Amino acid sequence: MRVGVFICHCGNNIAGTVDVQKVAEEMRKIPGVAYSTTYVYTCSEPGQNEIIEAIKKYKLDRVVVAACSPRMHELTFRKAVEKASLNRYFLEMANIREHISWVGDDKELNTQKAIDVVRMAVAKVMNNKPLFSSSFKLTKRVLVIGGGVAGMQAALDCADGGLDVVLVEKSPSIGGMMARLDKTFPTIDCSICILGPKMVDVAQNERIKLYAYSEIEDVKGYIGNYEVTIRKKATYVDWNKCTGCGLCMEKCPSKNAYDYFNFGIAPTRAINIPFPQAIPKKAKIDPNYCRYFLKGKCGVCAKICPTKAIDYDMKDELVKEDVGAIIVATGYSLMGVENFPEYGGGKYKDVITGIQYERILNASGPTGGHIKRPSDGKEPETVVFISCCGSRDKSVGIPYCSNFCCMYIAKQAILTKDHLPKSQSYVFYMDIRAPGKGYDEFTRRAQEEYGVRYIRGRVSKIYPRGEKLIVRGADTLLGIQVEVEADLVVLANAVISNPDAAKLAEKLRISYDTFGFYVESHPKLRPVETNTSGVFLAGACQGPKDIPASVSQGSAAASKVLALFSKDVLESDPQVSYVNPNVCVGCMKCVKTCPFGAIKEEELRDGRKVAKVIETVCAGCGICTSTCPCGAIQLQHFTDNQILAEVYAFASGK
Amino acid sequence: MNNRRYAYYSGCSLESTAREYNESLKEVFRLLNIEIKEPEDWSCCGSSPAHTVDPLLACALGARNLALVEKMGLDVVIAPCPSCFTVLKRAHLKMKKDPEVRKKVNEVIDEPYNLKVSPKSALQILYEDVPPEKISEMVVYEIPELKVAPYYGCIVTRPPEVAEFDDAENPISMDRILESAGIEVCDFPFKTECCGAAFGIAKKEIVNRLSYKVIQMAKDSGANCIAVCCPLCQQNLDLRQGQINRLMGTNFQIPVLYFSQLLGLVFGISPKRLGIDKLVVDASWITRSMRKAEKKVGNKEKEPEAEEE
Amino acid sequence: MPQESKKELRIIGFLCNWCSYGGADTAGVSRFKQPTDLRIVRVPCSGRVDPLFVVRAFLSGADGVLVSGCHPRDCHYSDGNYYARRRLEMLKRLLPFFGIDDRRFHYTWVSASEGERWQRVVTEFTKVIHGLGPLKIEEGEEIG
Amino acid sequence: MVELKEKISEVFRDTNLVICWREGFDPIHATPHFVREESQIEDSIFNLFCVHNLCVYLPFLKEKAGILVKGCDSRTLIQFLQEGLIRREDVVIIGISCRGIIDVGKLMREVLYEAVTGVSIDGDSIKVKTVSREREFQLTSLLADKCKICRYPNPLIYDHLIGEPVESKVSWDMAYEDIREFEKKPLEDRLSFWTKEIGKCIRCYACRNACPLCICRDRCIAETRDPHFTSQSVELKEKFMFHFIHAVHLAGRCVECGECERACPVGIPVKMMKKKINLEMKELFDYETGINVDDKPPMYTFKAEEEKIKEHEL
Repeated sequence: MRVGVFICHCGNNIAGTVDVQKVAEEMRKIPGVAYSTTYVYTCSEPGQNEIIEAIKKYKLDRVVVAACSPRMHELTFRKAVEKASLNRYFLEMANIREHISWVGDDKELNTQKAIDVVRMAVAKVMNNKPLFSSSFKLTKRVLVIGGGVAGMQAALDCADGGLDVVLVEKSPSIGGMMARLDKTFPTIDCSICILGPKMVDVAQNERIKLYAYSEIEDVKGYIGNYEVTIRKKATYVDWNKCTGCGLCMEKCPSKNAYDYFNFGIAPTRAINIPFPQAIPKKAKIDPNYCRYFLKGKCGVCAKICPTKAIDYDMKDELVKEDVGAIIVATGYSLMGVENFPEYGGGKYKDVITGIQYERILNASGPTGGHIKRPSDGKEPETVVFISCCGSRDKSVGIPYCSNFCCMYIAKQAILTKDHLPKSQSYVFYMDIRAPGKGYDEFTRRAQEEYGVRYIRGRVSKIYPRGEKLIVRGADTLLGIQVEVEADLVVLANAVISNPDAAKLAEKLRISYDTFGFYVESHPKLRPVETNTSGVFLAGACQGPKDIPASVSQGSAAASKVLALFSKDVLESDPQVSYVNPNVCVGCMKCVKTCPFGAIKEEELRDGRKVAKVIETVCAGCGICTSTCPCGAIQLQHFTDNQILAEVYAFASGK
Repeated sequence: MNNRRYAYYSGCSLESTAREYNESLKEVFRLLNIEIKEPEDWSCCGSSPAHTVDPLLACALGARNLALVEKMGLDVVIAPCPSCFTVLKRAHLKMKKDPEVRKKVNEVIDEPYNLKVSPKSALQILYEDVPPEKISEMVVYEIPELKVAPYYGCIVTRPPEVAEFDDAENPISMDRILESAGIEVCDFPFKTECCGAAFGIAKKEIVNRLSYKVIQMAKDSGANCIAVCCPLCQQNLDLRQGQINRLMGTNFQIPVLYFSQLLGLVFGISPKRLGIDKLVVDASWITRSMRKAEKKVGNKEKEPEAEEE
Repeated sequence: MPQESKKELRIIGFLCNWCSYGGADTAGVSRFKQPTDLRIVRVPCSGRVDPLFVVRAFLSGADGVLVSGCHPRDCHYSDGNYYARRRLEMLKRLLPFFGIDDRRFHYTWVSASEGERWQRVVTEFTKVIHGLGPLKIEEGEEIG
Repeated sequence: MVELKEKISEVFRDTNLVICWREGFDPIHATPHFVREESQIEDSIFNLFCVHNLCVYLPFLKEKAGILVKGCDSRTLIQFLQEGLIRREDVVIIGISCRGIIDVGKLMREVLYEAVTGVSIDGDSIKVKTVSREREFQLTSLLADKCKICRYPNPLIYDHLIGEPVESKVSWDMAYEDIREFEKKPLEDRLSFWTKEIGKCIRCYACRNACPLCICRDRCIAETRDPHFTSQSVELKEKFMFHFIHAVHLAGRCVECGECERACPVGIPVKMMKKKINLEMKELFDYETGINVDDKPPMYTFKAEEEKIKEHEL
């Protein structure tokens, strides 16, 4: 075995506090080390060439580079050794910069530490084995989960790029949150007017297969080859027959159904089409309110339906789709008003949330776009907006900012003034966060042109006095307590993750944070990738986001998928587990603990049952290796022997 | 049914200014078969003064009493006074969280406290351990004219990490207990507003203004009586009502009763035993308007207890 | 402390690649100074850490062993640290039964962004090990 | 005995193999007995010397079998089933309620290792005849230690049951008192205790071979030394390593049948280490090995929120 050791000075970054010459010298003493040297910048082109030349000249078969973190340059050096015709897995890195030279001042101790760490890397590399990727075919179809603006954008971009798209939307219509908005900031564009055409595009695009009112039941497989089971939830209306005429909705005698689209601001019918621009524009029965389901008789809709589309016996249906990549664009939820008892949320009818107010402002909303407060239908004169309801409030467990509330409050305050010129709006805020293009100007317009009064402070309590609501809060700029007599109070309630976000994440095997938002691969440089290859993120499922950010991410995720699908075959990462069937005793504990279902039982010709790794599914965590009692299953490149070699090398340090 | 035994830590106020709270609560517990036992040789919890002087002292005073309860072999202590409750609960939680504190405190007190007791307020016991039907069963009188504003005060539910009971900002336990006893409760927005507490000693006017708001809101909410669960709240709202009227130019005549007194009344305990006559603002109209409950649920054999004297 | 006495003890750390190894990198990039005793082994996941690695390290001469992974719920492999938590907790409770002070073995969670936390963990743990001194497991009397 | 043989015949008709006991080379040693022919049934016995946990043979058997289990042994079966090492339909269980077994070592010491020629049991006493004399002992004085703290004298799983149910008054705390007592010793004493005990180990692997849950058998890493967790050296640290391997691999799996300790030729209290882990498994996961078929061994599962595992502060 001929190991070459290359110690990097990293200019003065390493050489300043580590005696690199001494480290190189010490390494020469290790049996099996054929060459040991230092270089000022090993990652530079001449530095890499030095390695390549040395491999050829000294016939090196293993290489250790002691430099910065492998998280930084492992790939660089792997490619370098590969250029010298060495298998890329014959490279190990010792991190003597981030873990040594940058965190210790004592040169002597740093040098000793570096010697140990490089020796450990040498010990490991001697146990390395050449590994080879295998290639596999991929299905060039993409699944987009979520039909909000981010998911629609992703679906449309993928379809434009020539891909077949499966779009799954949980609710009866695509459109998401944006379809519920009245106007968008800072341009005061009509939201549905700009979104509607996109929705129609989705419906008409031949490459997009839309599953509305459907959810992801199960995801099997791996990048390039997923098998997705989709649950088409029962709508009790045959959508092939339904023309969306709306006759059923008109005649339905159950008039008190909860209106999910309008966030319960007014009731709807038990059979309904969520909103006029819905895509697909089809009716659906809510069995929680339908008299036929509750009392067993009614059947008005069935009688009246001109196409006989009503089917009370409809059941959920499971369908399977094969795809090669998945874009998750499941969006967000909002904290319910009942979470704010100190504001009388849920108790006082005129304390509503921002999205509910959006529906009141909207011409196709329950009030036809006339601002009427829910309790008595009167036009409010004084409207109070409270920002950060739940957001940035550790006491409710939400330390983060909900991103867009400052902006929509300004917008709603402006619209209020437009609708009711005599009205006066107040905004209680913590900070005004308006960093987007044209955003700050917009919030200033609200204050300067529309006379919205911004009060910097929190609201402690809301209580009724007669028909009014008294909003009591602090004005921290004046240092006084203030009370505002309001007719209507709008809470900018916190953005939270979907209640079933964690469940979906587990099906997709992607990570999510404490708040249920999905975690991207790198916060700066890989914003739409996840750590599960083949699964991408778009929009607010990753964290609160406004429309332009969501749309950008939708396009970004689509471009990632298009890039992925530009190849005809994919290369697998060979750092996966491998079972030695001669050692395996078939206890199958690895099968039980594998988080990816990547290990299965296999019967050998002699009838013995052993474990077998499905290489393409294995993610390389190594839980199986630490589970296996007899060492039969080994995670390649992090085998027991490789790690033990490091431990023994560590122990030989003194 | 509920035959649990609880330790009962009355605390100083209930032995003096709030005797009617003590008496009425004991009567109510007796009728509900809630067995209570006072720890022997209990001492003052330290209330607000202790923790403003020395946190260790505050913790030790609480822990000493909890240790006594532990010795009795009981795992729940009822502390009806919210201040006592908070002090005991805080001592318990602090010692549970921080082994250092536990060590220090156990060094100062006679016998170590081993964290085996949960302090609870009287409200919590009646809300969580007594089924509402059981309260309803005991009702023998109704008071149709009565409309009560349930006033919890600052600390019985706050801070939530100490109280670990009910909603901190919009508690409902007292509402529900009174409702199950057939007493009409109004929607009262100032349930947890501050009455001014002990500030009355230093700056009477502040208490008067704060308590005024509470009483005014009770009146605006349509209540003709305020129910409380804290001796200090009771004192500020009842004893100082005259002061408030003078300062604010109002003419409040709203009786302020402990919720246990109200329960006692409808359970048929004599007003005298319940200390109704000890109230400053006259509450006699309440006793006068009592009448036999029409719809009596269960418990037929129980008759209203005879009036004393 | 080691800087004063220059006497190091043998501490080995098993760090998961995705969180804690990154956290140690972050600490380095931020120049958060740490005692020098620790030697780090990179593993893909804390779930890869066989409790027997820890035992082996002690028996081979380690005075302290540190394992650090992603915070629960944040595992790159979704469940690895959950397994690690159970197995390492078992080991932590087993070690003192054999007379090895359980403070010599610490397992914790440090994310890639928690450079400061990593500095604290290393500093505190090194302090603990120096407080305990070297681990001695010596040959007993030979039996006939 | 008649009942035993009847049951064995009944099961044999169904399985063609019944694993039971027969008398060994002397009256105080029983030996495992594989009944493969009807005629062998006659030799089967059950007495105070049927010490072996016969389940050890099951996981690698390629055929359906009947098996005799005492209460303690039955836990092994449940553990096997939990781990999927055997299939329930492949085994017909004849359970035996057990009053305890004799610790042959104790008996041998009492009779000064003289050859035993006859044994007769009468109620609570046992008469032992050796070549030179006859002695009588109280049964309890010769019972195996594990039987004195037995909580499961009756099989927890069986298809056929032999014998009257036996009542156990042993509580969990009583069964683990020895561990708790040992843990009261200072750390140094514990280390020196194990240094002395494990120092005796000759690495014969008898404990491992006797263990029904040591499923690696010949592929045991202590023996194959690949992966390199330990070397073949007999220095103290390697002996420690072997015992740690054994203990850690049995974490949440050991059913405390005590076969390891019985098999150890040098008398190392091997079972103590496993009992310690079992104590922690109960404390941490409210899990007891070999009790419910539907339980999951705690090392092979997890909860996102572990109620009992607190983060450790430095």
